[in-house]
Amino acid sequence: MSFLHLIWLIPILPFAGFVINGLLGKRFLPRPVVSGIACLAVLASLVLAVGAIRDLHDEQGLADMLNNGTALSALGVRPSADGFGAVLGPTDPDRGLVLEASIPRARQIQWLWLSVGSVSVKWAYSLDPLSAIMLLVVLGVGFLIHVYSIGYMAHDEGFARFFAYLNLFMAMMLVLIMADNFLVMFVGWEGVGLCSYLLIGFNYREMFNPARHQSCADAGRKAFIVNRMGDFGFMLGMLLILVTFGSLDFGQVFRGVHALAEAPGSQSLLTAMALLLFVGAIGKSAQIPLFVWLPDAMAGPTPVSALIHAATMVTAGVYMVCRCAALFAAAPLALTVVAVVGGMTALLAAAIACTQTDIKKVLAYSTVSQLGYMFLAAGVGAFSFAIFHVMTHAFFKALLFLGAGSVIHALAGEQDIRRMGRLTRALPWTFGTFAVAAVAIAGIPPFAGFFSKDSILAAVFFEQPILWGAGAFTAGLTAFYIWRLVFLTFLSTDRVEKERRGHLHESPWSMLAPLVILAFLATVGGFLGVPAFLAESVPGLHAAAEWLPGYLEPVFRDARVAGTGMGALGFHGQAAVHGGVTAAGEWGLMALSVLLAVAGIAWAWLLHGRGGELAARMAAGLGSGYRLVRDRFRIDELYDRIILKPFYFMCRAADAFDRFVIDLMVNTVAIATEITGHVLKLFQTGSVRAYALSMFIGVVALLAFLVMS
Amino acid sequence: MNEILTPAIDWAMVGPILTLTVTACVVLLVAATPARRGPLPFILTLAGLGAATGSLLALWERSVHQSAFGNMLVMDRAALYMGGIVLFSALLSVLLSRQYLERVPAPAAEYYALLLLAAMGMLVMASSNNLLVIFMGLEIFSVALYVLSGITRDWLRSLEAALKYFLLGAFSTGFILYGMAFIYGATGSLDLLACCRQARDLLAGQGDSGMALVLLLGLALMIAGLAFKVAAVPFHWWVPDVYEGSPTPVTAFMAVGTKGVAFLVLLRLVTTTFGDVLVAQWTMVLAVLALLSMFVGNLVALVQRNIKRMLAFSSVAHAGYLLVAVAAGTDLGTSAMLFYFAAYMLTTLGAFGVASLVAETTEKGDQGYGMERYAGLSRSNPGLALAMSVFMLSLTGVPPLAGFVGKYFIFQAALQRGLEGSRIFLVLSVVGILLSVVSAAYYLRVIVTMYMVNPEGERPRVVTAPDTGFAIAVAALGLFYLGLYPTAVYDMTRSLHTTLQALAALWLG
Amino acid sequence: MSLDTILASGASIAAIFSALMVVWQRSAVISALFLVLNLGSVAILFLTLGGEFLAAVQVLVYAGAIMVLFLFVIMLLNPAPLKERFASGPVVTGLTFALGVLFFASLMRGVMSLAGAGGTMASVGESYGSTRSVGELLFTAYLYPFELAGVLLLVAMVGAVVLARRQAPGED
Amino acid sequence: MDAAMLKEIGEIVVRMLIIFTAVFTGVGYMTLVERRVSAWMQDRLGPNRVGPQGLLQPLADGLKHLMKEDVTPPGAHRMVFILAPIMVLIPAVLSFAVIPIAGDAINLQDLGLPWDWQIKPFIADVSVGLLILLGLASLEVYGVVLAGWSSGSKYPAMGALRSTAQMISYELALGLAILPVVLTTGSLRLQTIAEAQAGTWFGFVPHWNVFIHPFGFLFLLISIFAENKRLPFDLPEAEPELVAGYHTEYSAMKFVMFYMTEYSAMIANAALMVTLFFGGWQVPGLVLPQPWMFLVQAGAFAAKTFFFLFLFVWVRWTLPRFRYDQLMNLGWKVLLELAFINLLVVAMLVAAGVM
Amino acid sequence: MPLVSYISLSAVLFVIGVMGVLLKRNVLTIFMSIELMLNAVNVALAAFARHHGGLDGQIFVFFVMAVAAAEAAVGLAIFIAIFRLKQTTDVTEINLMRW
Repeated sequence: MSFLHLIWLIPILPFAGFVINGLLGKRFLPRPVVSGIACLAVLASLVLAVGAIRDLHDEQGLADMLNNGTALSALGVRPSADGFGAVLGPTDPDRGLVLEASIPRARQIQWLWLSVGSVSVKWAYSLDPLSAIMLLVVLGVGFLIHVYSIGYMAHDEGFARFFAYLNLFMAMMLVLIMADNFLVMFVGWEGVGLCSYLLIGFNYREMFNPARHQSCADAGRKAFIVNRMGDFGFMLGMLLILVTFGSLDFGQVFRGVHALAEAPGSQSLLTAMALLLFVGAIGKSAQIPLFVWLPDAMAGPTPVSALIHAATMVTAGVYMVCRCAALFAAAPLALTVVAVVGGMTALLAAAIACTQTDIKKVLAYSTVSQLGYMFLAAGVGAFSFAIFHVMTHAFFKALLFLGAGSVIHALAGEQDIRRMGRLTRALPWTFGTFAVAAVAIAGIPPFAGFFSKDSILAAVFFEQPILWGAGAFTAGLTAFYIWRLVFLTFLSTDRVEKERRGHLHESPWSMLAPLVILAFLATVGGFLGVPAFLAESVPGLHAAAEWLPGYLEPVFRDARVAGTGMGALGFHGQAAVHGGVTAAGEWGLMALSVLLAVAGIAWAWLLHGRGGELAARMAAGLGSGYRLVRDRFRIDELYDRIILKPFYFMCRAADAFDRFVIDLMVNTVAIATEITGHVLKLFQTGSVRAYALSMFIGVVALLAFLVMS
Repeated sequence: MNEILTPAIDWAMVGPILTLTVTACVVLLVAATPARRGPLPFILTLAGLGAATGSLLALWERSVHQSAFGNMLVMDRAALYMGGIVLFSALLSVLLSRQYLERVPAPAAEYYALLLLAAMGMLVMASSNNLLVIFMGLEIFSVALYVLSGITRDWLRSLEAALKYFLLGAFSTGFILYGMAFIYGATGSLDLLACCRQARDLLAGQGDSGMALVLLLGLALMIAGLAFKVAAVPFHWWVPDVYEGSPTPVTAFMAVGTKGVAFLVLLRLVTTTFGDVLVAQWTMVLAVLALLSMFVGNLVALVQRNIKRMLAFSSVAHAGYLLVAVAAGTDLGTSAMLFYFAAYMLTTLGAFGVASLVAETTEKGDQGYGMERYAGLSRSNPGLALAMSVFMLSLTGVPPLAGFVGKYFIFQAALQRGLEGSRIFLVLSVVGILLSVVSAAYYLRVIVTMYMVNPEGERPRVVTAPDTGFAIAVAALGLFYLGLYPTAVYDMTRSLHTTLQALAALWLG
Repeated sequence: MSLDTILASGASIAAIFSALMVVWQRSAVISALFLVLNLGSVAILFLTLGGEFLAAVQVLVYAGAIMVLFLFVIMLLNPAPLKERFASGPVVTGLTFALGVLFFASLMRGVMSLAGAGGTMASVGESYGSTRSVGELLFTAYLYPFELAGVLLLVAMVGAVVLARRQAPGED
Repeated sequence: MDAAMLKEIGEIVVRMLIIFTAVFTGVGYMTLVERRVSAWMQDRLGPNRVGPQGLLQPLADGLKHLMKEDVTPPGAHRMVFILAPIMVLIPAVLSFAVIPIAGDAINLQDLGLPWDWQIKPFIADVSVGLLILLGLASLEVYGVVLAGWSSGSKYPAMGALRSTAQMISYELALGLAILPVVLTTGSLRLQTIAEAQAGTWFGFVPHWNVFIHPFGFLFLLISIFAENKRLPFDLPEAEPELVAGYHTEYSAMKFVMFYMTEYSAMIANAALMVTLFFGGWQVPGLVLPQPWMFLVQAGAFAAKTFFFLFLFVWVRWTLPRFRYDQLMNLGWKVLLELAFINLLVVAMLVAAGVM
Repeated sequence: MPLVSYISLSAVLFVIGVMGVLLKRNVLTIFMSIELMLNAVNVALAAFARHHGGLDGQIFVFFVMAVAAAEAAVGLAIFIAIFRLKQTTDVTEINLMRW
C-alpha cells in the first residue's frame, strides 16, 4: 500500500467537506468547526498529494510494488517506441492502479464510466509531473486561502456556505487536474465553473455595478454563460477527438495524434481539434474575446478572487493546453493562434489595467494579462515555461489579491484606489508582502516572476520575434500598473475617507500568516527554474538549473517529437538547440527585460509616487494645467506630448476597445439572441387558429419538399 | 355457421397492458363508492403501476423478441424499455399528484384512472408494429390526456389547455391518419415490417412504380403527425399553452410519455420500415426539424418568465436534441436517443414536480409559476432548491449529471455522421452545442432566482408531502446515478438498437 | 357506365358539394346538416367499394350517433351564426387558400401516379366487406385493436363525464 | 334500356307500391284507430261521422290540413323549418324497405296478371337490414332536433333537446335488446331472422324468438315505447310542460308529416318486434300454394303488427307519465344494464353450446 | 370508378376539411371540419382496401369511426365545459395563455 493507492481520496476529501458543511454547516456546526473541517480536508489532501508524489518518484518503492504485486492490477509497462509510454497490459482492467515506467505516471481507474461500443471512458485519475506540480500549487495556495478566509469571512453570515463552496471548488479543481481523460477533465472543468459562479454571486444581495444595475448574481451568471461558450468549443473538440480516435484517454488520444500527424491531409482535422479545445481554454482562462467575465467576477469575495480567479481555476485553460501539448504541437497553425491570442491578450489587458481605479479590477486585468503570457509560452511550444509561470503567478497573484483583500478588509469595503494612500503605517505587513508580490510580478530578479517571465520572453524571442516585442512591452506595462497600484494604495498622499479611517487596522494573524508564506514563495519560487546559462554562471545555483522544466520534460517529450522543433525550449540547453544564439544573447534579453521592468516602476513612481500631481494634471487635461506646464515644467510638456499622451491614449484606447468592441460584441450576441427569442415568442399568439395554420405550413413545406423533389 | 377460430392469447404478453386497464377499471369502481375520497384510489393506482412494472420486468427476462396477435403486440426490448420509462414516469407523476390533488378541484379517482389508461395507451403504442394499433394506442392516450389537461374544469386555463390540445391534436391526428392510409395504400399492409418489405420492392422497381410517390406522401404525413406528438418545431405550438394550463403533474407525465412513445414509433418507422429506403429524404426532414426545434425552443425559452412555459419551450428544444439522434439513424444515434430520454424523463418529472409544489392555488387556478416565486426558495426550502438546481443543471448539460452524458452521446452520434461526410450533421452538432450554451442562461436564471434573489415579502415555506418529496428525490438521485454510472442503462439502450434491427431482419429473412 | 359508377359519381359530387357547404355556411347547425349529407354520400361510396357493413356502420355510428351528439351540443350551446364567413382577414385567408392549393397540388402529384395501370381495383368475391367477413377479422386477426377500441371508448366516456358533469355541491 | 332492366325496375316499383300503400293506409287508419280505441277506453264514441264508423275520417283530416294556413313563425330558420318534417318522415317510412312481409316471392302471373314478374316480399334485400333499420331510427333524431331548433322558440327547443336525449339514450338499450336475437340467428338480414323462426316445439309452441329471449323482447318493447315517445314516455311533447314539444310551431301539412311520422314509426317498430320476436310472417304449420301462402303470411304479419299497435294505444291510457329524470334513470341505470346482462348471458349460453 | 378517382376525391375532401379548420371561427365548425378530414381518410382507406382486395383498410375505417366517436365525446364535453365558464364557442376569444 502506498500513497499512490490513495489518490482517489484527494478530490473526495474536500468533497466530503463540502457535503458536511453544506448540509450541516449552517444550522448545526459552530464556525470554528466549519472552518476546521474545510481547512483540514484541504490539508489532508495536500498531505496525500505530497505523499503520492514522493511515492511516484520513489523508484525503489515502485519496483517493489510491481514485484510484490501490491498494486491492485499494476502492470509493467515498457516504454513505447514513440516515447509516449502508455502501453497497457493484456487486459485493461476497469479498476485498479496502472503504473507507467517511461514517464513517472500512475493512473488510477475508479470505474468504467461510459462505454459506447468499442469506446470506453473510465473515471480515472492520473498523477504525473504535470499534475503533480498543479496539485501542489492548487492545494498549497488553496490551503493558504482557506486559512486566510477564516479571518476574512469571520463576520459574514454565509460562513458555512462559503466554505462549502470553497471545498466543492477544491474538489472539482482536483478532479480537473488529476483527470486521465477529457471527459473527467470536463467534469472538473464544468464543476469549477459552477463553483466560480456560485462564489461570484456569493454576496448576491449587493449591487456589483450600481451604474449598470448589475448585481453580483448577474456577474455570476455572466461568468457562467461566457464559460459555457468556451465549453461549447471544448465539448465539440472533445467529441471530434472521440469520433476521430475512438477514445478520450489522454494516452490513447495522443498516440493517435502521432499516428494521424504522419498521415497526409490530417492537418486541418488536428488544427480543428486543437482550436476547438483552445476555445474552451479561452473561455476558462479569460482570453480575447471571452475575457469579459473575469473583471466582473471580482464581485466575489476577495479570497475567491485570489483562489479561483487568479491562482487556480483560470489557469485551467493553460493547464489543459499543456496537457494536450502533443496535440497542439502537431497542429502548428493552432499553436500560432494560441500564441497570438495570448500575446494580444497580454498586451491589451495590461494596457487596460493601467487605467483602472478599482484595486481588484487592476488585479483582474493583470491576471488576464498574465494568463496571456502563459498562452504565449504555450503557443511557442514552451509548455513547461507556461506551467512555470502558472506556478509563480499563483504565488504572487494570490498574494496580491490577498493583500488587496487585507486592504479592503481594513478599509471596510473600500476598493477605489483613488480613495486610498499612505497605508504603510497602518498596514505594515500587508504593505510588505504586497510589495514583494509587486516586485515579483514586475519581473525584478531574483523574485519568482522574473525567472518565469524571462524564460517565456526568451522562448518567444526565438520563435515569434514580433510577439516578443508585444511581450516585452507588456512586461514594462506590467511593472508600471502594478507599481502604480502600490503607490496609489500604500504610498502617495492620504486620500482615505474620514469615516473609514477610524476602522483602519491590520488584519488578524489568520490572514497575515498566508500572506507571509506566499510572500516567501513569491520570493524564492523562481529558483525552481533558473535558466541554465544563469545557473551555470552563478555559483550555488547549479543544482537549480532548469529543475522544473527538467522535471516536466517527460510529459512534454512527445510534444517536441511531434512538433516542428518548437517546444525544444522547455528544458536544458535551449541555447544548444538554437545554436546560433549564444549565452550572451540570453544575457542581453534578460538585461533588457529587467531594464523594462525598472523603467516601468520608475515611470509609475514618476506619475504617481509623488502624490500624483502629474497624473492629476493628465486627468485634468491641458487646459487647466496650462500654466503649470508653461511655468515650471516646460520639459514636462514635451514629455506630456510625446510620451504621456500617447501612452495614456493607448491605455484608454485599450480600455475603450474592451468596453466598446469586445464587451459590445459579446453583449450584442447575447442581446441579439434575446431579441430573437422575444420575436419568436410573439408567434405564440395563443390563438389555436394561428397554431393550426403554422402547423399546416409545416405540413405543406414537408410535403412539398418530399414530393416535389 | 362456420366456426370462428379464436386466437390464442399469450396472457403474459398483455400483462402490463391488461394490469393497467384492470386497475383503471377498479379505480373507477372505487370512484362510485364513498372510498373515492380516501387514499384508496391512490394506493390502488400505485399498486397497479407496480404490478404492471413487475410484469414488464418479467417480460424483459423472458425473451428478446416476442410478439403476439400477429405482430400487433411486439414486446421487444425497445418497447419494454420505453414502456418502463412510461410506467416509471407515471409512477412518479402519481406520487406528485396526491398532494397536488388535495388543493385543486379535480375528481381524484377519475384522475388516477385516466392517468392509468393514458399510460396503458402509451404502452400499446410503444409495443406495436402495426399502423392500426399504433393509431389506437395514440388515440387512447391522447384522449385521456385531453381530458386530464382539462380535469380542473373550473379553471379556464385548464380548459383552454384542453381545448387547444384537443383541437390541434385532432387536427394532427387527421394528418397522421392520412399518412397511414397512404402507407397502407402503397404497401397493402398495416404491419410496419410487411410495409418495409413491400417498400423495398417498390423502390427497387418491382411492383407498381406509381406507388413510390404515394409511399412518400404517407411518410411525410406520418412524420408530420409524429412531429406534433414529439413537439418538434413547427408542430410545437400546443406545447407551451397546454403545458402551462394543464395540472402540473399531468404536464410532467404528458411531457415524458407522449414524447417517449412518439419517438419510439418514429424510430420504428425510420429504422425498420424506412431503414434502408428513402433514407436521404427522412434524414433531411428530421434534421431540419431538429434544427428548428433546437433553435426556437432554446431562444424562446430564454425569454420566458413563467417556469412552466420555460420548461415547455425547453422541452421543445430537447425534442430537437432527440431528433438529432433519431436523424442520425445509426446505432449510436438510436441508443443515444433512448439514453437521453431516460435522463430527460427524470429531469422533466422532477422539475415539474418542484413547480407543482411551489405554485399555489387560487380560485382562478394555479398561480405562482412566475419565476419571481422562486426567489428565496433556497432558504425556505433548501432541499427543494437543491433538487431544482440539480434538474436545471442536468438540463443544461453540466457533468456529471445525466443530462450531460445524454447530450454527449447524442452529439457524438451526430458528429460521427458529420465526419462521415454528412454536412447537415456537422451543422446540427455545432448549432446544437452552441444552443445548449444559450440554454444555460435560462436554466441558470432559475438557480439564480432561488439562491440569489431576495423574495418580496415573506417567502412561506413550501410544504412537501413525503410521497412528493420522495418522487423528487428519486428523480434527483437518479440523475446522479445515470450521470456517474450510465453504463448499465446505456448498455441496455445499445442492445435496443440491435433489437429493432434484428426484428426487421427476422421478419425480412 | 355501370350502375356502380353512376352511383359513385353522384355520391362523389354530393360529398364534395356538402363538404364545401360545411365550410361555407355560417351557421353551425347548417354545417352539421351538410356534414350529415357528406357522411351519407360517403356511406354510398363505401357501398360502391364493397363495404356494405361499413356503409351501415357509417350511417349508424357516424350519422346516427356522432352527428346527433354534435347537433345536440350545438343546440345546447346555441351559438349565434357568425357575421363573417371566415375568421381571418383577406390576407390571411388568401394565404390559407394558397397553402391549401399547394398542399392539394402536392397530394395530387402523388395521387396522380395511381392513374396508371397499377391503380386498378382487385376483383373480390361476394363476401367481400360483408358483416361476416369483417366481423370474423375483427374477432380474430384484429381482436387486439378491437379490445383497445373498447378501452378507448371507456376513456372517452369517463372523460366526457368528468368534463361535462356539473359539479354537485360538496363534491370533490 | 333493355327488357331485363325494365323488368327489374318494374319489380321494384311493384314491391314499393304494395308496401308503401299498405303503410300509408295503415298510418291513416292508425290515427282513426287510436282515436276510436281511446274513446272506447274512456267510454265515449270517438269520430264516427265521416263515412261508416268514421272510416273516412283520415281522409277528411288530411283534406283539412291541406287547406289550413301554413304558418312559418318569424324567428324560424325557414329552410330548416321546412326540411325538418321531411327529414323526420323519410327515415320512418324508409324503414319498411327492409322488413319482409311474407316468406317467398310471388309471381304476378299467380295473381292472374299478365306480367311474369317475381315480387319479393320486401323492397330491398339487404344483408345488414337490421343495421339499416337501427341507422334509420337514429336518423329520425335529426328531424326532431332541427324542428326544435329551426322554430326559433323555447318550447320546441326544449322539447327537441328532451326528445333527442331520450332517443339517444334508449337507442342503446334497443340495440342491446336486439342483439341476442342476432346472436342466436347469426344474421342481420331480417328475412333470415324471420325464416329462422319456422317450426314449433312440441308441435304447438311456435319457434318464436320471444320464447327464447323473453327478456330481450321486454327490453325492446320498453325501448320502443321510449323511442316513439309514446306514453308513458312522452316527455318531449308533454303538453302540460311543453305545449307540444318540438312540433309546437308547426301547422298544416308540415304538422301532418310529424303526425304521420309518429304513426309510421309506430308501425315500423311494431313490425320490427313482430319480425324479430314473433316469427314475422310465420304461421306455424301452414302450408299453402302460392299466391295464397303469400297472402295469408302477409295477413298474419299484419295481424301481429296490429296487435302491437293496439298495445301502444292500450298502454297509452293505462300508465301514467314518467318524470324526465325517472325516464333517464330507467334508461341508463336499469334498462341498459339489464339488456347488457341479458346479452352476456345469452352469449355465454351460445358459447357453451346450449343455444 | 377507378382507384385514382376515389383517392382524388379523398384528397379534395381532406383539403376542404383542412381549410375548414384553418378558416372557421366556431370550435364546433372547426371540429366538424376535422371530422371531414377523417372522413376523407376513410374514403381513401376503403378505396385502397378495394385496390388490394384485402379487408385491412375497411377494418381500419371501422376503427377510425370508433376513434371519431371517442374524440367527439371528449371534444364536445370540453366545448361544453368551456362554454359554461366563458359563454363562447369562438376560438379567437380563447387565448388566455400566450407568449
